[in-house]
Amino acid sequence: MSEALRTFFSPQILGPEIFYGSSVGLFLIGLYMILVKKNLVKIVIGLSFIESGVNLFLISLGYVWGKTAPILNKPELMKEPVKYAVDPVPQALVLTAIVIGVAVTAMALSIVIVLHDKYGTLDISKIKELKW
Amino acid sequence: MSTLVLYLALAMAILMLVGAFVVVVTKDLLVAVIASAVVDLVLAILFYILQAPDVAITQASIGAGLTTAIFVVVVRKTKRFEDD
Amino acid sequence: MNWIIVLGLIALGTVLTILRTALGPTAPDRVVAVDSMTTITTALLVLLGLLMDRYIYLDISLVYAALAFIATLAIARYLEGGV
Amino acid sequence: MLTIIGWIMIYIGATFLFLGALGIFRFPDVYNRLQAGTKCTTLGAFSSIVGVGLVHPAWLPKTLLIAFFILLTNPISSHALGRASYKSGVKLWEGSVIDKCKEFEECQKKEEEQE
Repeated sequence: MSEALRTFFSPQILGPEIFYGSSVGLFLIGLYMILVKKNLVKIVIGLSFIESGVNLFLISLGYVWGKTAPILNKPELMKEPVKYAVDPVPQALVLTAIVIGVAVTAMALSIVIVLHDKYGTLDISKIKELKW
Repeated sequence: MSTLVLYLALAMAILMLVGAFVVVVTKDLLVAVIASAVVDLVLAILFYILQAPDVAITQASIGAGLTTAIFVVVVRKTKRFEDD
Repeated sequence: MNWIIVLGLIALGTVLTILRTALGPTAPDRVVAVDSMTTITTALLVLLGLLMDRYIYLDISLVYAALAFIATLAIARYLEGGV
Repeated sequence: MLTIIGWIMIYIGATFLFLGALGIFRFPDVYNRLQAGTKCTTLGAFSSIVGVGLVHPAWLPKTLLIAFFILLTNPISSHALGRASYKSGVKLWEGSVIDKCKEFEECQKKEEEQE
């Protein structure tokens, strides 16, 4: 029993699955909020949860066990950067994706404010007209 | 040493899912905004543990500061409670 | 052994503040819990920088300590009546 | 020697952070929780961050800067929160004995009536 527990909690097994599992869980919670909830603000919060889940998944794909950040201010890092640093490409990708995500969220929230001024409600099942 | 950091990451991932569950359950939109700020905060710690400090800086300043302020302005301009 | 005790105490504190965030009766309770969780997180990031032995990681907690109270101020202004 | 002092400060800071979180979980009222959550966590964060600077003496200026920012921003947010929760009508716990803000408002109202 303790042998199985030690195998389960060893770093080779425990390493990436934490981050994969939590990112998939965050993605599924955001998808549930978009599909089921009727309030518009909660739908926008679910959209930002989906963005966060995808960002966490991309970062955890670039992580290598036991290596450090790709900022070259140490002598052994300057000499052999491939041996000691993680993959820097997903980090640059996600850095752009976070900023674009904030812009998308602000755009969606401005549309929510306009809809509330027009209809007087935030319930999405009461907004039925096609033209406004 | 690094195994300890992974146990910390496991605890933080569970706490992040608890915060997301609070967002799903509650009926008060202000409480939902506060709990989504908690989710962004814990996500910055996870980026830090994954050795991505620049992404963690961006997530901390934008996710915990700017996004929450925008949502609070929207809740101010519309309604606070979610009606059935 | 040092690291197990210190990180264990701080992680337990984070768990308690998130429980108060989930359980708290009114909205100001939850905001107080989130505000003190921000401070605990700043200390945790500095300690993790010492554990990983990178000087450059202290910048994250600098940004955290300088910027993370904007959300608390916005929510406090909302509860007071204006934005 | 400096390393030992730094580790002692880190232990004090971690203990105070845990006690502040315990106070937030156990106290009965918003205002009591505000006391615990501001004072204990400010002391704990200050002590542990300066302790890290004493363990690595080359890191000391940046850690002092972080501690200065925490000392600057933490009382501001707690003051705004206390004022907002009093103005939004959160009741005091029934065991609390004094309410200075109510006395001040009544005194101000009496002075206006006299004029």
